[in-house]
Amino acid sequence: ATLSGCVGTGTAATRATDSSVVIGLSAAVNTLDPMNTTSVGSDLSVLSSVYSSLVTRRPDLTIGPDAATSWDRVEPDRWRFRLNEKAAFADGTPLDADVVVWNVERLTDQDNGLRMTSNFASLLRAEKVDDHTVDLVTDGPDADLLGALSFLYLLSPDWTEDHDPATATMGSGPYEITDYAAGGNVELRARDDYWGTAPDIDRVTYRITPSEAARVSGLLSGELDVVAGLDPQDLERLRTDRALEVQQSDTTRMAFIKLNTLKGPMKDVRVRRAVNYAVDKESIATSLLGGTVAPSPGQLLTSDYAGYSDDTSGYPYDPEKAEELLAEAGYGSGNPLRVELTVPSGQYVAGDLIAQAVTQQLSEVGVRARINSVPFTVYMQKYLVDQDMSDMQYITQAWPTLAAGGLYNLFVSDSPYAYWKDAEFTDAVTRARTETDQDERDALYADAAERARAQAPVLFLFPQPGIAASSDGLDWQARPDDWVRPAEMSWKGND
Amino acid sequence: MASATPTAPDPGGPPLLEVAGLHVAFDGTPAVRDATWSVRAGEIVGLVGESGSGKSATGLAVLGLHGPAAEVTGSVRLSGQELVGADEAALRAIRGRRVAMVFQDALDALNPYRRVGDQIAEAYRLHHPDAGRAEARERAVEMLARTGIDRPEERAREYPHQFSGGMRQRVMIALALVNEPELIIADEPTTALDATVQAQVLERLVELQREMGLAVVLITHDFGVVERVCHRVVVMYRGRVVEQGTAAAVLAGGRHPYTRALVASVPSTDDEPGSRLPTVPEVVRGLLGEVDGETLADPSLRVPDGAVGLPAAARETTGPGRTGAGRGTPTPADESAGPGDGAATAAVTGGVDRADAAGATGAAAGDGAPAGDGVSAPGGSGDRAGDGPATAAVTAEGGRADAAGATGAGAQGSALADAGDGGAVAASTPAPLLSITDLHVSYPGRFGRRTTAVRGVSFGIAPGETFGLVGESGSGKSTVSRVVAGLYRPDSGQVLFRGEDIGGAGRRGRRKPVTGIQMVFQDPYASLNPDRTIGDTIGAGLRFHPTFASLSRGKRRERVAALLTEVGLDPDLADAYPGRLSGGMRQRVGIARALAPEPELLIADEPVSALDVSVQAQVLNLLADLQRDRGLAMLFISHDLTVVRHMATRVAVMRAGEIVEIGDRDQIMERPADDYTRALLEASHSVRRTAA
Amino acid sequence: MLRFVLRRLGLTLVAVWGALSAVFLVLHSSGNPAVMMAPVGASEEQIAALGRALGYDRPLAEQYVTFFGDALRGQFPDSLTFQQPALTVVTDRLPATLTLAATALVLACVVAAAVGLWSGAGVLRGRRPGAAREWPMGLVFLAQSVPGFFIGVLLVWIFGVRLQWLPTSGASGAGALVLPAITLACGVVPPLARVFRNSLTGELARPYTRTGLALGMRRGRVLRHAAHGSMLPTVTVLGLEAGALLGGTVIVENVFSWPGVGQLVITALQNEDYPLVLADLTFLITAFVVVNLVVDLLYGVLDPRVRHSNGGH
Amino acid sequence: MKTDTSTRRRRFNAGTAGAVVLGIIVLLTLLAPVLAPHDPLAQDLAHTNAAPGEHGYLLGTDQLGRDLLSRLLYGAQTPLLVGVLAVLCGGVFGTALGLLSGYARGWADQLLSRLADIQLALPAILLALLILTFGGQSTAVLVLVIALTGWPAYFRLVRSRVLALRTSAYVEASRLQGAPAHWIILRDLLPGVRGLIAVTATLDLSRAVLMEAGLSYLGLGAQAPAADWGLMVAEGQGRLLSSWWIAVLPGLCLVALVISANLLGEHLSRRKDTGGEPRRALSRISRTRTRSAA
Ligand SMILES: Nc1ncnc2c1ncn2[C@@H]1O[C@H](COP(=O)(O)OP(=O)(O)OP(=O)(O)O)[C@@H](O)[C@H]1O
Ligand SMILES: Nc1ncnc2c1ncn2[C@@H]1O[C@H](COP(=O)(O)OP(=O)(O)OP(=O)(O)O)[C@@H](O)[C@H]1O
Ligand SMILES: [Mg+2]
Ligand SMILES: [Mg+2]
Repeated sequence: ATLSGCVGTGTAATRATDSSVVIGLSAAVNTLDPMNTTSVGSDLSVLSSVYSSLVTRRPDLTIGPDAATSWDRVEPDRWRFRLNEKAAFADGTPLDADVVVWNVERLTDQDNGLRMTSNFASLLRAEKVDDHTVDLVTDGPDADLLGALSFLYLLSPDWTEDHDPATATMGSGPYEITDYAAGGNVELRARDDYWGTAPDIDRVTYRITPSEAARVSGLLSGELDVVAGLDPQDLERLRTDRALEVQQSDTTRMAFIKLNTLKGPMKDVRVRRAVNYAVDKESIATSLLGGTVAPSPGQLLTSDYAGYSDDTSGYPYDPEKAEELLAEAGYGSGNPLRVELTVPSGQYVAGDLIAQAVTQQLSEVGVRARINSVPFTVYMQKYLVDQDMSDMQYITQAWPTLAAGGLYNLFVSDSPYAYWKDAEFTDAVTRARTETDQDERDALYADAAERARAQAPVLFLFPQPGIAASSDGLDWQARPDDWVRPAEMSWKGND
Repeated sequence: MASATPTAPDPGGPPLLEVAGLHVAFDGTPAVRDATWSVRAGEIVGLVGESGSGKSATGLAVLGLHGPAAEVTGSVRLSGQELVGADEAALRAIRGRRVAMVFQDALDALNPYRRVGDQIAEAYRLHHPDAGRAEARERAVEMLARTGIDRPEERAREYPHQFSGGMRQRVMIALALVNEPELIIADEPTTALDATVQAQVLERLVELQREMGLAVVLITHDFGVVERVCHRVVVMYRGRVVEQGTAAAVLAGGRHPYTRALVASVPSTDDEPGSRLPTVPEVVRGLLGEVDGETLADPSLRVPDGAVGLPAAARETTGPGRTGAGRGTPTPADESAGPGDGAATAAVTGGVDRADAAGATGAAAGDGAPAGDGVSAPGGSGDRAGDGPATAAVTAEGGRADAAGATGAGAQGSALADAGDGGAVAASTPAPLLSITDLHVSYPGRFGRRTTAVRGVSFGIAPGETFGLVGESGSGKSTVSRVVAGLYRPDSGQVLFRGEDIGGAGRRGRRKPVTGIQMVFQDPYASLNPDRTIGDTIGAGLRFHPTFASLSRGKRRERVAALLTEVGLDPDLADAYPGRLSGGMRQRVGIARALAPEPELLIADEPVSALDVSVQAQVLNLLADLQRDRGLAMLFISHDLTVVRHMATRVAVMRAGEIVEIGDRDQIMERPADDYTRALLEASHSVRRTAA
Repeated sequence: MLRFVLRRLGLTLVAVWGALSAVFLVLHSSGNPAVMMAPVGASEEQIAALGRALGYDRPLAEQYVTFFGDALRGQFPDSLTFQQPALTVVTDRLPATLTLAATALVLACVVAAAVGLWSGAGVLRGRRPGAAREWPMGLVFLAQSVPGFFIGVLLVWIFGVRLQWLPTSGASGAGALVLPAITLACGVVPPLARVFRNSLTGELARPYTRTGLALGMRRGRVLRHAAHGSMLPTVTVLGLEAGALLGGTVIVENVFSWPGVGQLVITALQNEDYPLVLADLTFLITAFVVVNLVVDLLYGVLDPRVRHSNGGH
Repeated sequence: MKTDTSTRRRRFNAGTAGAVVLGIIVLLTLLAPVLAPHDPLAQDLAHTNAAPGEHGYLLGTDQLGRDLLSRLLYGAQTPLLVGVLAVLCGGVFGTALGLLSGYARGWADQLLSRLADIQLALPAILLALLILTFGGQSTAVLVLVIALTGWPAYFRLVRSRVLALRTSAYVEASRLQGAPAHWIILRDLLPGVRGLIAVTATLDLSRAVLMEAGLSYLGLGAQAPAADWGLMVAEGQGRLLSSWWIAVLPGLCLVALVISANLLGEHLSRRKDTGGEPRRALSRISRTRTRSAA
């Protein structure tokens, strides 16, 4: 079936006239169940066009309506949503309060083992108020619930009874899937009977193109209209092409090397600081990332987060200082520091290269770092399940709601993600999360940021660069949060 | 045989095919040089010569089938039309239509993947483009019927591998004749066949030749076939036609010395059994003095006047006084046989076979055995000096004392018991050297079944006796020899060697061969390890021998050198690899290897059938000499009755795994009791040596 | 003939059994599969429960038996990455792989036949093997010395990146098939062309060729008969190569992001998606062995000698 | 006459050329520490993706600014080491088993033959992937995996040759002379398969190198930051568009190595009169080449 479709061939010009678009994805769509995946770049980009959620995050990162037309917080732990009365699934089933209740039940039931469940830790249940009104109840005040809800895609309870949502779709979103085979390209068609605003683009092809070179050459040859998550080293080449529009921004994702402060050499804060001094972030950013990003000022957040502190400063590149600190910690030429640096292979933009560059620079101050490149799942298994992170691990982290508390929560003492037990930091973050006063909260977050900088639970690097390119004729605003949604695109001459 | 005798055509008719000044060279090496001969319509011409003399090359060049590597010059005219240099299309029109070929091995020459009928039909349609499929099929079936295939309709639908060798050759003939050509070139059409089958196929070919008025060029190296079938004969040597004429004239008294020598060296029924065969170099030397091969290839060379009787004379001129004194029926011819002439003959090497010309030189072995030890009943070589007296084996049937060569270990004279076809067991006094009773041997077949190769064979061999085993291919001769040698385990039956059961029937595991029995193998090329020196190959027999194992390196080398000398080879060859040895030399090495552990019984399984006629005589002579000198007992296996008759004193005839007849040589040859033996005898027509 | 078929069938089963046992052993020697199968974030108890549910707590021998039972019935646990029955994931990808493999095979056959016939015609005309005129064999030799992934990379570079003639990845449209099929075929042509060429020249050297010429056949006809004769070894190799093609897809599909079974196996291995690895390997191995069985049986059709001999040769 | 000698000389030259190139590669690899202008691991982040000749880098640099020439010089170490060791292991193992199996026959022979069949039923690359993924990656495992997928070639060839030789007249003659089994195996059979093994090993070397490269390409062989040709192709693949040399140069080196081994093997197989058997058996038996070339 994958081979039959010839959509996606032809030029951008012909696609503009028949209103279709070809999007290059770097990873295959693995499942069609929107609640059983957290891959924004692939699975969810496709499925968010097929399913609708209560609210959605707009390109400017604010929350806007989707199936819910309005909402308010009726109690600190109770949110009320009014549903669009026209909202309905493709088979005509209305999208009403019962549907929401059923979906929340499905999500919160741990036995279903859905991957999205962990993003809704605070959500308790949904309660039907009337056919088009529904209340969501949390276990306490949760400022981030709305952001999370933009991930709650709604399935039809009736349809789910006799279909496997992992392999088939029937949603209430603007598009429907016309062609899909596991691992292969995906084709979408705009629904005629969509209850919301009809999208401009009628037909969408997601072409799975894992090879960076193939994505770039696809763009250059006009085979692909849109690609996000490009390698900065290709920027120059892409920019010289007149038929392409290149967009470059920082993402909301911060890249750093996590240090295992619970055991091994990284327990010693001097060593942690030493490795921070030893790495020349600037030159790595300039060479490997094409100067698209600036080194982080010693923070775990990017500037998009609410709670970002303007006051911290990063570790300067100072190998002598690093050697000094290492010597203090008892490492030297006679007793070199040996560490392992784990990288999930091919997972992050330039991740493998950055790891190699870091290793090389560490070796210049006498740290012998061995790179362990493993598949992402294996990496996550060790990191989260086995709680057996190696001394160092390359990672990028973001919190979808862009709240400092969300991301910082990954570093508090009892977080399985943290590998860092620091009372001061944890205390600041915990207090900030329940603090209602904006200034007070920012102050607490600034304390936390300063503490994190000083204690260096990570080797601070830089934000992950976001580079997207699209056909010149296509109107599309690249987003800092990885989403690629055809509903946000249109061909310039077409409207 | 008379039925097959060809009728000579009109001698005055114009030649159908004229070959004149034909030259064929492969990569610059000439294979045929200046050959001139012709065939008239309805005539059968035999093209004879030893291997490599250019017979096939000539035949192929006629139709331009010599292949791209060859350069052909000269002239070949078919009814006046020049064929050398003719274009493909012209040749194609002639091939198969006017001139057809029959090749030697029909299993290969027929397309193995296609039905026999289809192949013949296709051949027909190639030259009858208007003929329909049905017509061609009919034609094919008809041709199969004419060549003597039963149920031709059915068999036309079979594949070549479903036919027996003789049948295949008939199919091949049908294929050649389907377009009714004027001339057939048959390249050794029967060489691979058993004597009896060979006779049938030839007979059919001659019949068809007569019916269809064909001309035939019959390429062969078998003078028996020539005498039986051909009107005229062309003899080739080293690419040259050295002689041509009517078959009778050439066989009776060729004018070229090579022809003479060739005819003389073939064992004949007229020969006295066990006599020394004149070898080609000997004969030539006798006629001309020393000549090299190139001189001998000169077609203008003629047997000098007055040398007419020389082949026989050659037999008497050799060797210092060795006589077959042990024989019960001495004849003049027996007073031949000679070691000691090696040095004298070494010069006659030329193209024949370098060291083969060196006769046996056992006397020079340096072990102190007197040169004349053959005069009396020989006591073996010096190693054996002091071993018991000469003994005689007495065959029960013949009742005639055959003085056999001496054996070692004080063996007693024995009257040998034969369990012949009738199962009659004659009384015997002392034990024979080897005695086999009721031997059954089978080979593993498919699906766990076993095919029986030998069933109920019994015979015995007395010390010093040469026992001949004849039979058609697949009759089980080699199987018997392998069991005796200890290379294969029989299913049941007894193999007693020196009174000890060495057969090991019914026991498990590999049998350990007995060093007292050694073997000379058929294929001299396969039987020597190309990666080991000759000295090493021969010496291994000493290394593992219970008594010689203790010999020092030097002593072993000495013995190897002595053995090489004994078989007529240069002792320096010990350090050479077999790669550069000729077939005859290799066979001598094989014999030396067999002699090294001082066996009492030597098995010779078709020791000469892979060798050229001209070399065959030398090896047979060597074996006969050694057998006599060393007093060896020998199990001599051959499919050729003439050769067996020449070598053996007693003969068993095998067929399909059983012995159909066993007895004294003369009795078998002259008064065969069994039909099969008679058929065999009739088929193995040998040349009468009229020149004697 | 029946015996022949049964024997081959038996050998085939033995081969499948052995191969699957090897897979089983390797997988089980690397620790508790349940750990690998558990979703990310699963707790100790969840892993243990999963292990129990899948029977990994039972004795190895028992697991071995059930493993076979399940494998034969095509029952594998759900894939971890796809959360679907593993076999479904594999069969979903099958059309892509089969299209690619079939195209490559046809391409390879055509090229190999052309190369072989070129050499055969040359031999029939009197050219020596290895002569300059036999340049197609030189190309074959070259193709055999270039790693497949490098051929892929070069093709992408030249035709996709430089010339931009053809798409470099994905499986949409006939155009996308060209480069991967060529790359895959490059691995199969050398053995195929060599065997065909060698057995063709071998057949041409056999006496029946001379018989054909002596009967007045044209060279073309002789070549045809010889080609028929050389089918047997060629088909043997073709069978092995057809099976190997499936293995070859592992790298080619990876280079060209072709969404087939070969890419899947790498993904599955990388993700340590144990059920998927199992299903995928079982499928590939079975396909490989079955192709060879078919070839073995084809022997009988192609060579009358085998047909009549009632068994192997 | 002329054509004959010229053909012979050409073949001879091809074989010699193979040997010479192979020798040069080995030599360069051994001398890499002396010849390499830079440390193959040293990065020059200021000059990444330098084109050949730029900034004083003769063959340019890769994404991390490492000198490509130095990396190429060092890059054959792993393939050659792994290749030679794998060929040795597989060759010795396969030959020994083939000799014993062919000479002794019996149930052990049956068992080993079936084992080889089964080995063949498992496409080599899959087996390698499986073992390397679940059994861990190390040079030793790599060598073992490649040897494991290579031994059936030797085994089958040697065994079938021994089966033919064991009933040959000269082996029977040795038995008649009373030679013990080990003597026959060592003196009669082993020399008979020597040429076969030499040819097979040469061709197997190219197979092993290709397999090592293929596995490194897939990320299961040599690991970054090591300089290894197969790995370098994989690393440079994404940069083909702007910096083709990063992937193409190591690929060409790999091709040179494999071609030279193949040329030598072909040449030997013609000279040793092995009738093309090893080539056939290898292409039949070891799927690696096909797969990695596929
Ligand atoms: N195709 C060939 N290429 C090179 N040399 C050849 C070829 N065919 C024959 N010869 C050589 O030509 C010479 C004559 O060979 P030919 O086959 O004519 O001999 P023959 O008399 O038929 O021998 P035989 O009785 O063994 O068949 C031999 O020396 C042989 O080696
Ligand atoms: N190793 C073997 N395996 C199976 N069958 C065999 C084997 N050797 C011989 N045979 C069969 O045993 C029978 C007797 O063979 P044997 O070699 O003893 O015949 P032979 O008389 O020596 O024939 P030839 O004159 O052709 O040498 C034949 O039918 C043959 O096919
Ligand atoms: Mg001939
Ligand atoms: Mg025999």
